[in-house]
Amino acid sequence: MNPILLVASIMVSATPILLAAIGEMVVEKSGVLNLGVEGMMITGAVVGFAVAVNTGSPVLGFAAAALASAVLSLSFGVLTQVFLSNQVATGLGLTLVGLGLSALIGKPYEGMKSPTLPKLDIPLLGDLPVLGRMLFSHDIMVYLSLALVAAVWAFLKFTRAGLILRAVGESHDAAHALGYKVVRIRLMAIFFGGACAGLGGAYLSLVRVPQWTEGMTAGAGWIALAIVVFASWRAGRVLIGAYLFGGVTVLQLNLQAAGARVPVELLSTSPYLITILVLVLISARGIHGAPACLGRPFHASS
Amino acid sequence: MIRLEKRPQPSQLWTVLTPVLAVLLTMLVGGIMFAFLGTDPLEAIRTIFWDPLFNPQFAGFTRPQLLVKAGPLILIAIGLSIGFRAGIWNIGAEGQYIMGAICGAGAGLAFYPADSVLIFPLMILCGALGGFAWAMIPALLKVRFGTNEILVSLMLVYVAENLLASVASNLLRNPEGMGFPGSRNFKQWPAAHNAELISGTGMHWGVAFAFIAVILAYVLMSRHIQGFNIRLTGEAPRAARFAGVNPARIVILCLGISGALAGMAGLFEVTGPAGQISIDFNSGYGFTAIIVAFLGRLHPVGILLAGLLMALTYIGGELAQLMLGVPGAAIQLFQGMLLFFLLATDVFTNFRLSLGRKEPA
Amino acid sequence: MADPLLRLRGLTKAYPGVIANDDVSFDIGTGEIHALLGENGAGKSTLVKMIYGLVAPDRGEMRMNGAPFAPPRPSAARSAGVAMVFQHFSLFDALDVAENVALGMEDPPKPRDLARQIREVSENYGLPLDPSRLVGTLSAGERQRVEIIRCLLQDPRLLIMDEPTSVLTPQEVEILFETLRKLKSEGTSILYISHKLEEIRSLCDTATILRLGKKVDTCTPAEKSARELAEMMVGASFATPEARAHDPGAVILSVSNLSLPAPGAFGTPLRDITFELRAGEVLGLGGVAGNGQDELLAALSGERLAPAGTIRLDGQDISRANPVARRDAGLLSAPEERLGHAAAPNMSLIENGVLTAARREGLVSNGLISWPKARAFAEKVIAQFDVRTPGPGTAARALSGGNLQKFVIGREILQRPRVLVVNQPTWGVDAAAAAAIRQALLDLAAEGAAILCISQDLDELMQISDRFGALNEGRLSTIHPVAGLSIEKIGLMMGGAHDMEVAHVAE
Amino acid sequence: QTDGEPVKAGFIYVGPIGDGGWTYEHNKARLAVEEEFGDAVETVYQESVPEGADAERAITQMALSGADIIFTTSFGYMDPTIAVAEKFPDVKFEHATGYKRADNVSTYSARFYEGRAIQGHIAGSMTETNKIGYIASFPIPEVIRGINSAYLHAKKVNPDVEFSVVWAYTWFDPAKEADAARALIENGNDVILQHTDSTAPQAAAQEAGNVITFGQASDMAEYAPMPRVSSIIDDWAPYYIDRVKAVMDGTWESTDTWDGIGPGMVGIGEITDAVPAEVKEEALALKESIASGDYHPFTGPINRQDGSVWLAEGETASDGDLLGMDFYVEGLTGEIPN
Ligand SMILES: Nc1ncnc2c1ncn2[C@@H]1O[C@H](COP(=O)(O)OP(=O)(O)OP(=O)(O)O)[C@@H](O)[C@H]1O
Ligand SMILES: Nc1ncnc2c1ncn2[C@@H]1O[C@H](COP(=O)(O)OP(=O)(O)OP(=O)(O)O)[C@@H](O)[C@H]1O
Ligand SMILES: [Mg+2]
Ligand SMILES: [Mg+2]
Repeated sequence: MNPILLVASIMVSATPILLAAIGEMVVEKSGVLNLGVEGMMITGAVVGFAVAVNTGSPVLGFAAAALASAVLSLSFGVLTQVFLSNQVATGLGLTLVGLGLSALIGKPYEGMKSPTLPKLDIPLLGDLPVLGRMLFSHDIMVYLSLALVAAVWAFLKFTRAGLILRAVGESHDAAHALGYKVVRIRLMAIFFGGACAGLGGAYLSLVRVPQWTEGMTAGAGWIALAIVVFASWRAGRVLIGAYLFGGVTVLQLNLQAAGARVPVELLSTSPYLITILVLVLISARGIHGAPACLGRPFHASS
Repeated sequence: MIRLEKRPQPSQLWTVLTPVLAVLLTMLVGGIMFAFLGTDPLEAIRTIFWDPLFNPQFAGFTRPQLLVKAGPLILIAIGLSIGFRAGIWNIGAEGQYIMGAICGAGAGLAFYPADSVLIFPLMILCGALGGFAWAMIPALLKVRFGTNEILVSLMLVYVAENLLASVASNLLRNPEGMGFPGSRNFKQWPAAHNAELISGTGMHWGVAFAFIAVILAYVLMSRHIQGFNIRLTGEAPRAARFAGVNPARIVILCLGISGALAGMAGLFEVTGPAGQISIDFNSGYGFTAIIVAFLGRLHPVGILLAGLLMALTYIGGELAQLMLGVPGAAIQLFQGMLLFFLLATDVFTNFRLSLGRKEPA
Repeated sequence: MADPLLRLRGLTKAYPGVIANDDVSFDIGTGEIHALLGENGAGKSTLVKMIYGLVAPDRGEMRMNGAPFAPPRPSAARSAGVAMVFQHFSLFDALDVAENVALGMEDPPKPRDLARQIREVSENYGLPLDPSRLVGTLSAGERQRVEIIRCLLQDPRLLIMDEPTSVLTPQEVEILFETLRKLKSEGTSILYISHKLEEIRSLCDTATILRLGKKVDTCTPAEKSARELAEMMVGASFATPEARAHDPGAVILSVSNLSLPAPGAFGTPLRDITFELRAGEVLGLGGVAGNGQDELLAALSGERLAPAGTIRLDGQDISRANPVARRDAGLLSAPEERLGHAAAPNMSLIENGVLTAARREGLVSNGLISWPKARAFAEKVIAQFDVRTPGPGTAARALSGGNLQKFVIGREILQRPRVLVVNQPTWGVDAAAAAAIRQALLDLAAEGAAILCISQDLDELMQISDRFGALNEGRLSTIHPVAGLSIEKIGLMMGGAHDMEVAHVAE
Repeated sequence: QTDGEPVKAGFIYVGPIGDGGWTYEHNKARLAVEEEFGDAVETVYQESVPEGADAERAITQMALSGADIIFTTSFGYMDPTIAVAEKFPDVKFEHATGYKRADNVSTYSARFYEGRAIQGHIAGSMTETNKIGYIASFPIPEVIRGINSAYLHAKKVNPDVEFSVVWAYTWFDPAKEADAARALIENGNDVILQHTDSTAPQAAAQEAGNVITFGQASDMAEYAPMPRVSSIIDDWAPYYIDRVKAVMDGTWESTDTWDGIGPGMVGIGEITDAVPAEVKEEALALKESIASGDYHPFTGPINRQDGSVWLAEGETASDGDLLGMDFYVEGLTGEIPN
């Protein structure tokens, strides 16, 4: 096993869930639990792929994926924020709709090849002996996803808008009493989360695989949700969580490829078992950091 | 500007009306979707909702099949709804369903080819135990460490799927199966076969248990103090503690019931309609049941009806695929819409729409 | 005289089924402390929300310094110089003081400058605060300081305070009043809402009284007695609870050396609590909110189990018994928070009756609930405690606070407890309903039950208790007979000597 | 069929018709049937039918809709097919890859291991690292047969060759297949063989450069000439056309077909110029000798992994042995998971 290459492929396999998870974290920070990440990701995957194939531009594909998933997530937003439907049920519904919709849209694109993102050729860094191959020879989205994590971190920590977002997730009644528009802020967060999930999905279909197939997210959206809990709603830890999960997934295949004598069944279930283990460790420590209003419906009655 | 005003009480009328409205809206929007796909919308709607019940060519077969398809959905959804009422979100019923099937089938196969009337009851018991045990993992982790049951139960679905693939190709593999994965076929072993109780009705043990579960759940939730405690926990956890409800026990009770019912459903499927353990014997019932539970608004009778409705859209959807060439994905989308419209129209149950001036703030 | 600061004319606001404000007109002068009085639901909060831009009036107009004033949203009101301290604090537990303050400001300065300003202003007004502390870890009094500082940082011309003193010790109230008087001397007007009439008489220059949404009168409170003010609010005279003579019976409940760790990050631990409760007596426990009241009630009701041997009922150790068993033994309780704790908001009154009365009233047998019996019980509570509601099938949340409180207290009293523990039995309840609830407690004691009444309303405790003690940071003071207690003494028992010296207005 | 009505042929698919592999090829063959007979035939299909409880109903509904012949195209449909066939004695059933037959149920399958032999030959000749990666789906005889056949023929031309097998436990999961391919490539394998159906491994190989792959189930020609240097193609069209014709003529009989390269059920996709000319020539010669029946890919001496003798010198494997194969041949490392 070559650790340099291993790190490089971990970065690639972690990027879709990283994108989705950082978006979902923002949504949850605003007090909304959107379980429809899987549905939004797969919609992003198909729309991104279709647009990239038709325009020949993967960048346009990514943009369209973000937009499409964000628009889809607004259906969740309207249902839960305006019609006050149950967030768990609506999130599951969103996943169902996303899977069905994507399969329909994707029919004509099955088995096609799409243009993919080129690897960046970063002049100096890319030539570094070890780090160059490991860290500096990826496509732009890998770096964008990292930049996004940093941006979300800074946004929540340093900006007034970030403060307001956290306040809304902490106590919607108090925020409402101070005159903040809880529903509007949450809709914006949901929109952002949808866009991120869409980017994550498009990364799957345009870079990581790359092709479109029905159901291709295969549970990545759920992993993204687990990572947000794992990260106790902190941007930096979302990064760690996503890379850890990506790491375990890639590592088990690498161990097999390297002929390690570990039972295959155990290896292939290890990402899930390790996620459970980490969730247990985190919750056992008792510090959740969950936004106080997470999942609670808000109705401005007073 | 339209505003929502909270009703002092949920509206009785709308509780009954919203599912009807949701179905009508789904037909409307679904019809538009079918038109886009180049299928005659009326024809499609008729094929989905009418043909399985009344088309002379199919109905003789499909009508009992409605029960066969709805049985496991209802059984699982009943269990899930009890937990949902308490605010316990078991979304890993699929895993419990698989484990029930594995344990029940495994217990039975250990006695192959014995011919005792005790075998099938033993298998049902082991199926329930398997699902129960699998559900106890998130339950105990939640009680002991406060771990989120949504995620744990879901992760365990993937673990169970891997286990299924493994036992299907090793432990439970049919020794006479030429090395192919898959267990013996229970249809060929009468002592363990979950056959139709009355031929031509679709009524097998799983369906019978589903009806029993509906009745018991109804009594539990509306008459029994534990059902009351479950509802109370969901409505107001602090009030429940105040009343003397032990939250840990509710978590275990709810996840236990839903796990056991899902496990039983798995056992009935594997010994009945599916016939054998195979690599991908599960087909998403555990997830579909979540939708059924919500469509039935978490009420036992509602779930009974919702399960039948869902089965109708499945079988109707298959017919639409067969007869009209509608893609399978369209049916999935159609079901998603149904859930969305129900959730959307649900607002009328708790809120009153009023046309009025815009409120500031 | 020039225009008043704020002139209200014909303000009307209707909600479905109620007219919350009906043609209300009055003036608030510059540098005036103006009281707003009224029963529960009289429309006080609605009125100030209109001034603060949270609610738009259906009709009527407001003028500030003669110019039309119709803030479409709170930020507009804030920039016009209106600031508000809410009835239920609008604070964020998981954020720090500076962040909480920043959220209430239009253009908050840079974090470092803001922290400095908070220190300056808070010391200037004698309300010291550390800007970097998490709000969730603050006491109720400190939390209120955050709200006030948030307002003061904006140099308000009109400061609105909705029931600010219900959570303060007498000493803290004194400090608050000094702060308000200092503000008044600087020319700030204050609109002051409170149910505590004595306070209003000593603090306010003018009082406007609302009844059922209509303005009843505007008067100078110092010229009226508290009883007169109360009768203006209610529109009729009402009975005050009658004191009764009793001789204390045997000890029923004894609590010894009860200690429990804090239940959560923002809770209070119980430290070494010891007291006895005798048949026929009312023991009043005062104290500022957040000093262990909820925790004590939870330990007594059985929601949290106590260390063995610490709680005895009739000599039996019940420390490890769950709430159901304690109820069986005759120990009943009613927590402070009506919605969500004492009652399930979305459940009917019938179901809320079953919540605690299932076994004592024989509403369950073999685990099955008898709904007819449950209905009969709820109807009995409704009838005997004058709960105003369409019927027992109504959801708890549909009741007004006072009516639900009557239901909750009635539900426990009708089960003939041996010991009844209540926390804030008349919190936010109007004068007439409060009097009825107090009377019912006294009647219960007269029948031989022992009553532990935890409350932040000292007047209430003085009125109904035989003995008085105070909770402070989870400790119980020594217990004294009520007869002969002075206000100073009570204040010391409640606040201890904590934190009081620093809290003086810098002149 | 005498009444002049078109013959109705039904197809039950296990995956979506767009999977680019298994189901895609069956559907292609269905289209070939329509092409061949025009108005004389009507075809219907149902895709993504799970192999569990829903299969029997799907097949029954198809029979009820008036199908004259139904192709059930996955192993898991075996028992349901037999069960439905009992109820519809007049309908002909064709079950792929199974072993249970009845008067109105035929079985058919393809000898993919013949194609694997050719892949093994090319792979063994071309690898420079002497390491060949194999993405396997499930540990079932068909897959194990393929691994053994490929290994034996790679070893024959390159005694130093080593195989790394990664079990993906899926027939079709592009993301996982891509990851598995990357893992194998990172471990120094410069040939990737796959027994899973998506083109994700091809894409991963293309990205890595210098790695060769083979199309599986379908030609995957969009990745030619590199990394895809050849392919095994399931070509069901001749068989389907033949069987539908038999129904039309009334000559249909229950049969068991296990065809390979010779009758054209297993096709070898074009060997691209990325393969050195002499290797290509050898490969084509191997194909010829297998097609003509001169050579059997499992010809002794062959030992099992544990060193025990399986086939003596010159002995060829029986079909029974092949159908139930559950062991690795000598030289392969690792264990078959169980
Ligand atoms: N958003 C609303 N929707 C419907 N009714 C409302 C709303 N807000 C207030 N009300 C009703 O308007 C009336 C006045 O309420 P308000 O909160 O102003 O009373 P209040 O005088 O502040 O009472 P309290 O002393 O209990 O705080 C009450 O009957 C209340 O139920
Ligand atoms: N919320 C409730 N209100 C009134 N009675 C209840 C309630 N919950 C349970 N009970 C009754 O209390 C009795 C004991 O309840 P439960 O079965 O929950 O506890 P247990 O197993 O006996 O004991 P414990 O938890 O005390 O060890 C039963 O008769 C039950 O009907
Ligand atoms: Mg008020
Ligand atoms: Mg009040």
